[in-house]
Amino acid sequence: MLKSPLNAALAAPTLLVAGAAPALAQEAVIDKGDVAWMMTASLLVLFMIVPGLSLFYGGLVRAKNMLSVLMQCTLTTSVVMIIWVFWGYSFAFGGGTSPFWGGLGKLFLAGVTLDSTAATFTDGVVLPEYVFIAFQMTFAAITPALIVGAFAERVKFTGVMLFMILWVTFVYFPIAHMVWDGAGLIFNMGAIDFAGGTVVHINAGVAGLVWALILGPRVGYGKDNMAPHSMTLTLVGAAMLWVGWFGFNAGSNLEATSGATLAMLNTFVATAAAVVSWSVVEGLVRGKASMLGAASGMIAGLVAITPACGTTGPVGAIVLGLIVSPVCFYFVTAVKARFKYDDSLDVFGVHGIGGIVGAIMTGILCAPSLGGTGYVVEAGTMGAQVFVQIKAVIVTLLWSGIGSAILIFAVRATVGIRATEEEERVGLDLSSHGEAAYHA
Amino acid sequence: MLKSPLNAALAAPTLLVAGAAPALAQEAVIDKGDVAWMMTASLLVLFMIVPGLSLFYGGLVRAKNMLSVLMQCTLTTSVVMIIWVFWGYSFAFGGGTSPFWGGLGKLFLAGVTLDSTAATFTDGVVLPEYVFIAFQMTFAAITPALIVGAFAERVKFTGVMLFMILWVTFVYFPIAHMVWDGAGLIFNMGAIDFAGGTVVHINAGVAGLVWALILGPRVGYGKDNMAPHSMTLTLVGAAMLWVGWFGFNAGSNLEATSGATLAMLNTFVATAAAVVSWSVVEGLVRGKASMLGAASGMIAGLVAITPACGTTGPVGAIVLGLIVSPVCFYFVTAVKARFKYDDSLDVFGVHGIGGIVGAIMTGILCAPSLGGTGYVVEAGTMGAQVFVQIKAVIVTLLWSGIGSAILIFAVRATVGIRATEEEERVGLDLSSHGEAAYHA
Amino acid sequence: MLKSPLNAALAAPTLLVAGAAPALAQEAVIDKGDVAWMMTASLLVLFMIVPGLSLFYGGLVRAKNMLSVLMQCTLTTSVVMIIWVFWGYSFAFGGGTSPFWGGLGKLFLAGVTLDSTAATFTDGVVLPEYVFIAFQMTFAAITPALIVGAFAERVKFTGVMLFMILWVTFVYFPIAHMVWDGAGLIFNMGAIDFAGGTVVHINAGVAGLVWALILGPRVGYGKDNMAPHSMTLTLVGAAMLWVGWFGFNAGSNLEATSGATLAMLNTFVATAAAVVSWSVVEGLVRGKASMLGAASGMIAGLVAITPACGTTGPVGAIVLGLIVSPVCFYFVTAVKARFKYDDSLDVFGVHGIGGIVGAIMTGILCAPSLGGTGYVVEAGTMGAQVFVQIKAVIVTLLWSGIGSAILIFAVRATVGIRATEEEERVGLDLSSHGEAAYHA
Amino acid sequence: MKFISAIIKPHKLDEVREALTALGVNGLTATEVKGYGRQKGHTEIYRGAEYLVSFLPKIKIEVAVPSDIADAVVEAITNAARTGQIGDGKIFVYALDRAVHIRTGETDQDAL
Amino acid sequence: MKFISAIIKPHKLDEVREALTALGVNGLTATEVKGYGRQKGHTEIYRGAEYLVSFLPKIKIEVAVPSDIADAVVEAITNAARTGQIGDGKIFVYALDRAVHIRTGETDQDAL
Amino acid sequence: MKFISAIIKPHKLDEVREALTALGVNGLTATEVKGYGRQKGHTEIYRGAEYLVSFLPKIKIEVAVPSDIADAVVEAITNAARTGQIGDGKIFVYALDRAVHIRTGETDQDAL
Ligand SMILES: Nc1ncnc2c1ncn2[C@@H]1O[C@H](COP(=O)(O)OP(=O)(O)O)[C@@H](O)[C@H]1O
Ligand SMILES: Nc1ncnc2c1ncn2[C@@H]1O[C@H](COP(=O)(O)OP(=O)(O)O)[C@@H](O)[C@H]1O
Ligand SMILES: Nc1ncnc2c1ncn2[C@@H]1O[C@H](COP(=O)(O)OP(=O)(O)O)[C@@H](O)[C@H]1O
Repeated sequence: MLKSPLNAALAAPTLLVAGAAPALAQEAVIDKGDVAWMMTASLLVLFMIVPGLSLFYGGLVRAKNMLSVLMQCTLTTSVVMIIWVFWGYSFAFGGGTSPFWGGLGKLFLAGVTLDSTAATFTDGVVLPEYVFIAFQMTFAAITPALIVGAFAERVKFTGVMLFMILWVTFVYFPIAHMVWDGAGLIFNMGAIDFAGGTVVHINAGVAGLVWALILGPRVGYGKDNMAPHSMTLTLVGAAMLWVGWFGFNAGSNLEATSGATLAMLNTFVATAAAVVSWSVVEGLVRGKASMLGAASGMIAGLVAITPACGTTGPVGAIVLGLIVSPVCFYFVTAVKARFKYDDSLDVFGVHGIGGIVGAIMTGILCAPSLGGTGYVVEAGTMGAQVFVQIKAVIVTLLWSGIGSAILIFAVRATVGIRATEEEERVGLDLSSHGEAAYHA
Repeated sequence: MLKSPLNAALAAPTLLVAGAAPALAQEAVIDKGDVAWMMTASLLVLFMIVPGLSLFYGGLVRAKNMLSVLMQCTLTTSVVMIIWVFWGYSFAFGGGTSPFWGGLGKLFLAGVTLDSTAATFTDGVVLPEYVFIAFQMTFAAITPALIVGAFAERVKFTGVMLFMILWVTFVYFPIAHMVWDGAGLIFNMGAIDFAGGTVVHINAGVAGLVWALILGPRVGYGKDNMAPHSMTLTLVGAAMLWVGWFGFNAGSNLEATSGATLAMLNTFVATAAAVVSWSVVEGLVRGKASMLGAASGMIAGLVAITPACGTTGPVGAIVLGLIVSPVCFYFVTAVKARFKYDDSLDVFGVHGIGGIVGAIMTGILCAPSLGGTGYVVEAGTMGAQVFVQIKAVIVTLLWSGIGSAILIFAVRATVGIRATEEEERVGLDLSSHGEAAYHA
Repeated sequence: MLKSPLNAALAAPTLLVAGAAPALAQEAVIDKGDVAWMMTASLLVLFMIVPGLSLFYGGLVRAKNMLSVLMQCTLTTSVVMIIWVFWGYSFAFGGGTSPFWGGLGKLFLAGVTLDSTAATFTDGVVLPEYVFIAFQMTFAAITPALIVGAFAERVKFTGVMLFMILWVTFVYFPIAHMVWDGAGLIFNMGAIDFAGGTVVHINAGVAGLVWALILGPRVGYGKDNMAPHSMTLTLVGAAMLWVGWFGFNAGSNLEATSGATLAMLNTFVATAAAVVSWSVVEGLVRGKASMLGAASGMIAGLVAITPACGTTGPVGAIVLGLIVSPVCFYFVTAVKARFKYDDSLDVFGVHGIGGIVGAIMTGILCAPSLGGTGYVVEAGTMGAQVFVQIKAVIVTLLWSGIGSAILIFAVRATVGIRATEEEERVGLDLSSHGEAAYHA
Repeated sequence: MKFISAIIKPHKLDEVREALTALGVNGLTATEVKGYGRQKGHTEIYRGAEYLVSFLPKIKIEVAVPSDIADAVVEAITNAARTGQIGDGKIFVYALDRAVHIRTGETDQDAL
Repeated sequence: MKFISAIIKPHKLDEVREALTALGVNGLTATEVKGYGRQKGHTEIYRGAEYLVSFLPKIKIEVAVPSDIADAVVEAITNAARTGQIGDGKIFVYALDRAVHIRTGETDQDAL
Repeated sequence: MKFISAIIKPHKLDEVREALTALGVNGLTATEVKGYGRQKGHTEIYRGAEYLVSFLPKIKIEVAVPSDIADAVVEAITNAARTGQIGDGKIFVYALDRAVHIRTGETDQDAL
C-alpha cells in the first residue's frame, strides 16, 4: 500500500463525495466484504478503549482511584465522538488543501449522505463515507484516552475534560491531517505510518510526558506502596487491546485484501515477540519474569508494529517486537527512575518510546531485501526513508509537546488541573465522583 | 431501509426457502460480505448477553448475589436458544399469515437446509436462512435476560426459569412477529423499529416493572447499604454492551451496505451523547458526575437509538442521545423514589423509558428535514409517523404488561417466585447455587 | 464440506502459492467477504486464549496463583506464535507429502508473499495465504494453553515454557498435519473433525491427564479449601470462549457461506443445550444447579460440537449438547474422585472426555437421516464412519499420551517441573513472578 | 474503664451502633471476622470438589467505655444484637488500664 | 476466665481449630491480620516501581476460656501452630472480666 | 507486660511502625478495621439510591510490650499517628497476663 501518493487516498474521500465527482463516483465500486471488515474494525477500536484501555489502566491504579480512570477514559471517548461529528472530521478530513488542517468544509458532516463514499488505497474501490467517518472517529477517541495514564490518581476531573476538548482540536486533528490526508505535510514527505504510530502513540506519549512534568508526582510517590490494585484487570485490558488492535492495524488497510491479512499476521507475531522479549529481559535482569512485564511487552509490541504492519514481512515484525521491549524496559526502569517524573502508568515510556522505535524501524523493515513491501520516499533508499521517518517523528514531538504544554497551562490557569492533597488521599473515586469501586 | 412494505421482508425468508419459490430463489444472490457481517453481528449479540449484560447487572448487586445474576442470565439465554429451535423461530417467523404469530410451519426448523435463504431489505439479495435464524435467536435470548435486573437479589431460581419459558412463548415471540414479520400487526401499521426498541427494550422494561410490583422490595430495601459490589464489572459490562450493540443495530440492516454504516455511526454518537448528558445532569444536580451515571447513560443512549439508528442522521442521533439521559435520570431518581417499588437495577427506568423515548423520537428524527431517511407511514407526515410510533408503544405496553402479570401470577401459584428471607439474607449464591463468587 | 478428498484442501494452499501453479492461481478467486470473515475468525480465536481461557482458568485457582496462570497462558501463546512462523507452519502445512508432518518447505514462511493463496473447500475459491497462516496459528497457540489447567498451582514456570516448545513441535504440529493436511494420516482415513476436536481438545486433554499423573497433586489437595478465587472471572472467561469459539468453528469453514452459518448455529445451540443439561443433572443430583456447573457445561458443549459443527443439523447439535454434559459431569465427579489424580481444572475431564464424545457422535450425527450432511468415509455407512472416528481418537490418544509423557520426563530431568512446597504455599505469583494479583 | 468486645451477626451492626450512640457512646471500632461455634457452617461444591465452610462471617465490635456505663453498654448490645437464633454471638468485657486520644493527647476517661 | 489471642500462620488455622475442639472449646473467632516481626517480608516490582512488603498475612485467633483450661489451650495452640520456622507467631493471654452469651443471656462461665 | 491496641489512620501505619522499631519493638500486628466516631463519614449515591457511610477505614495496631517501655510506646504511637485532624484515633492499654512465642516456646518477657 501507499506505493504512490496518487492512491494514498485518505484525503480522497473528500473528492469522491457523490455528486462532487459523479463520473468517478459511478465507476467506483463498494465491496460488501470491505464494508463488513471496516464495520468490524471500527467496533474493535471502540473495544480497545472501553473496556480495553480502561481496564489496562484501571487495574494499574489503587482501588480508590479505579473509577476515576474508567470515568476519564469513558467521558473523553464520548466527548471526542461528539466533537468529531461537529468539527473534528472536518478539521482532519474536511477536504481543505492546507498541509495543516482539513478546513471547515464538513462541519456537522455537511454533505455526507448514504451515497457519499470514501476512497481506499485501490483506485475505483470505495467505502461508504459513514464507515470511514466511524473508523477514523475511533482513532480520534482512543488517542486522548491514552494520555489518561500519565496524570492518573491526582488529576482534577473537570480539568481533564476541558483539556481533552482543546487537545483534540489543536493537536490531534491537525496531526491526523498532516499524516493521513493527501494534502498533509507529513504525508507528502513520504513518511510511512500505516496505522498511526506517530498520530496516535507518539502524539499521546509526548502529551503524557508533558502532563507528568507539569502536574508533578502523586502524594507519597516513591514512598507509599502504589502497587496495581488488580493485575488481573490489567492483563485483561492488555489482551483486549491486542484483540481490538487488529481493527486498528488491519482496518487501516481499508479493504479486506491480502494487505490487511499481512497487517494482521504482523500484529500477531510482533506482539508475541515483544511479550517474550520483555519477559526474557526481566528474567535476565531480575531472575523473574512478571505478568506486568508481559503485559507491558504486549502493548510495546502493538505500538511498535502499528506504523510498520502494512509494509513489513512477518519475520521482520518479529525482529521489531524483539527489539522494542528491551528499549521500553530500559526506559521505564532506568531512565524514568533517573529523571524522577511521575508518568503514573508509563504512557511515554511505552507509547512514546515504543512509537518512536516503531516509526524509525518502519523505515528499515520496509526494505524489500528484508521482506518488506518497499520504500515510499521518492529517493527510494533506506537512508532516505529512515530520514523521513525521523523527520515525521520530530514534527510530531514538537507539535504535540509544545501544543500540549500550552493547553495544560491554559487549563491550569482556568479550571485547574490538580486535586487537593486530601482528595488525593481519600481517592478520586469518592472525592471526584462520589462512589467507591468495590463493596461487599 | 424500510422504504416500502414490499421489501420489508423479515417475513420474506419464509417465502424464499429454497424450493418454495425456485424461480425467485435462483435469481436471488447471497453476498459473502453480507454473510460475514451477519455472522459477526450474531456473535456480537451473544457477547452482549454473556459476558456483557451479565457483568453489567452482576456488578450492581451485592457480592452474595453475584452468581445468581450470572446464572439467571446464562440459563435464560441457553434455555431460550433451545426453545427457539424447537418452536420459537416458528412462532415468530414460521411463515404464518396471522398478524399475531408465525404459526407452526417451522417447528424444529422443519424444512430449513443449507440452501434455504432469508430475504433482506433489498430485492434479490438474500442470506442463508441459518444466519437469519441465529441472528434473530440472539434477540430472543437477550430480551428475557434483560428482565433479570428487575427481580435480582430476591427471586427464586426455579420460578425464573419457568417464567422465562412461558414469557418468550406468549409474549416475546408474538411481539417479534407483530413488529418484524411482513404479516405482523405493528409492522403493517407502518411503525419504524429498526433494531428492536419496542420488541426488546420496552417489552423487557415493562415486564421488569410488573415483576418489581408483584415481587415486592428486597429485605432491607431503603435501609441496608445495597451498593454495587463492583462498579468496575458494571462499567466493563456496559462497555461490552456498547461494543456488541453494533451487531444488534448495524446487524439489523441484514446487509453490509451504507445503511448499516449509518446505523453504526448513529450507535456510536447517540451513545456518546447520552453518556455526556447523563454526566452533565449529575454534575449540575449533585455537583459530581458518577461512573454509574455515565454507564447508565451509555445504556440509555443505546436503547434510545435502537429503533432510530437506520432512519436518523448522525446529528439527529446526537440530539436523541442528549435528550434520553435526562429523562431516564429523572425517572430512576425522582419517579422511582416517589412510587417506592424496587426495580433493583432499573430495567424499566432505563430500558422501558429509554425505549419509549427512542420509539417516539424515531418518528420525529426520520424526517428528511432533520437529516432522516423519511417517513414510512402512508400519510407520510411527521404527525402520522409519531402517532403510529405511539400506537406501537401502547400495543407493546399492554401486551407485555398484561401478559407478564398473568405469567408471574401463574408461576407464583405453582413453583413460587420468591426466596425466603433467610435465603435472601445469606445471599442467593449460597442458598440457590451452593457457591460463593469470591474466595481468597 | 469435506465431501471429497480432492477439495479437502487444507494442504492445497501449498499447491496454490502464486507462481507455483500460475494457471490455477489465475482462475482462483479471492472473495473479500471470505477474507473479512477469516480475519474476524482469527482474532476471535486469540480472544479465546487471552482474555478468554486465561480468565476461565485464572478464576478457578486461588488468588495467590492467579498471575501464574495468566502468565503461563500468555507466554505459551506468544512463544508458540513465534515458533509457528519459524518452523510450526512448515511442520504442519509445509507441503510435504508425509502422512506425519509437513516437512521443511516453509520454514520462516519461505516463499509466502502477498500474492500467495491457500485453498478453501470450494474449488477455485482461495484465501490470501497470510490469513490462513494466522488462523491456523491461533489454533496452534490455544491448544498448548489448554493444558495449563492440568498443572496449575504447583508447576515450575521455566519447565512449562520448555515443555510447550517441545510439545507443539513433536505433538501438535504432527497431529494437525495428520488430521487437516490432504496428505495427513487421519485425514485420509476419512475421519471428520471439522474444527479440531481431536487436534485441539482430545490432544490437550490427554496431555493434561499425563501431566497431572506425573506431577502429582497440589500440597493440601483434598484437605485445604481450594475454592475458585473468582467464579465471576471464570464465567466471564467461559462466555468469552463461547463468543470466540464462533471464529474457531465457523471460521474452520474458511468461507462465509451457508456452511459457516450452520456451524455457527450449531455452536450456539449445542452449547446452550450442554449448559442446560449440566445444570439439570446438578439440580437432580445435588438439588442445586451451580454457576460453575453451567460454565463447565458451556465448555463441554463447545468442545463436543467442535468436530461436528459442520456436518450436523441444529437438532442433532442440541442432542449432542444434552448428552455431553452428563458424561463429563460423571467424569469430573465420580471417576476423577475414584482415581484421585489432581487434574486441577479438569482439562481431561472436560476437554478430553468432551472431545471424545464429540468425535464419536460426529460419526453418528452426520447421518443425513438425522439431519446431517452425510458420511465422508468411502463405505458411506454410519458404522464405518463411527469406526473411523474412533480410530482417529485412538491415534490421537496414543500419539499425544506417549509423546507428552516422554517430553514431561525430559523436562523434569532437565529444568524441572515442580515448584518447591514453600513456593507453592506462598503462591506462584510471588514465588515465580514476584508480584501479587490484588492490592488495596 | 472497660473494654468491650462483641461478636455479632453482620446485619446487626447498624442496630447495635444506634443503640450505643443512644447511650452516649460516641466511638467504636468494627472488624470483619470469621466465627466458629455452635452455628454450623455450610458446604460448597465446585465441580468434583466439596468444601465444608465452618467459619461464618461475623462482625466484631470493640468499644472502650467508662466503667460506670459498662453494664448498660453490654445490655444495649445484647438487646440490639439478639435475633434468638443460633449464631448471635458473644460479648467479652475486660479491664482497660489506659486510653489515649491521639489527636488531643487527652487520656483515660477524657479519651473515650 | 481468660481471653486468649494467638497470631498464627494462615494455613495452620484448621489444625488449631481441631486442637481446640478436641479440648472441648466450642467456639472461637478468627481474623485476617498482617504481621510484622522477625520474619522478613518480600519485594514486589511493578515495572519501574519496587515495593518492600514488610507485613505478612497472618491469622489471629481469639478464644475466651475458663481459667482452668487456659494453660491447656495455650499448650494446644502452641503445638498445633508450630512449624519451627520463623513466623510461627505468638500467643497472648489476658484476664476476662465478663462474658455474655447474646442469644441466651447466659453470663461468664456459662457463656463460653 | 502490657498489650497496646491503637486505632490509627491507614496512611500512618508505616510511620508508626518505624517509630516502634526505633524503640526496639520487633513485632506488631495490624488489622484493617472500620471506625465510627466524631469524624463524620460520607454519602455515596448509586443512581437513585443514596447511602450514608458512617464507618471509615482505619488500621488497628496491636503490640505486646514489657511494662517498662509501655509509656514510651504509647508516646511514640501518639506522635507518629497524630495529624491533628479529626479521625486520628485512640490508643488502648491493658494488662497482659502471659505471652508465648510459638516457635521457641519462650514465655512472657522473652516472648515479646
Ligand atoms: N469461646 C469463644 N471465644 C471467642 N469467640 C467465640 C466463643 N464462642 C463463640 N464465639 C463467637 O461467637 C459466634 C457465635 O457463636 P455460636 O456458638 O455460633 O452461636 P451462639 O452464640 O448463638 O451460641 C461464633 O461464630 C464465634 O465467632
Ligand atoms: N510484640 C508483638 N506484639 C504483637 N504481635 C507480635 C509481636 N511480635 C510478633 N507478633 C506477631 O507474630 C508474628 C510472627 O512473629 P515473627 O517475629 O515474624 O516470627 P516468630 O514469631 O517465629 O519469631 C508477627 O508477624 C506479628 O504478627
Ligand atoms: N470509645 C471507643 N472505643 C473504640 N474505638 C473508638 C472509640 N472512640 C473512637 N474510636 C476509634 O477511633 C477512631 C477515631 O475517632 P474519631 O472520634 O473519629 O476521631 P478523633 O479520634 O480524632 O476524635 C474511630 O473511627 C474509632 O475507630
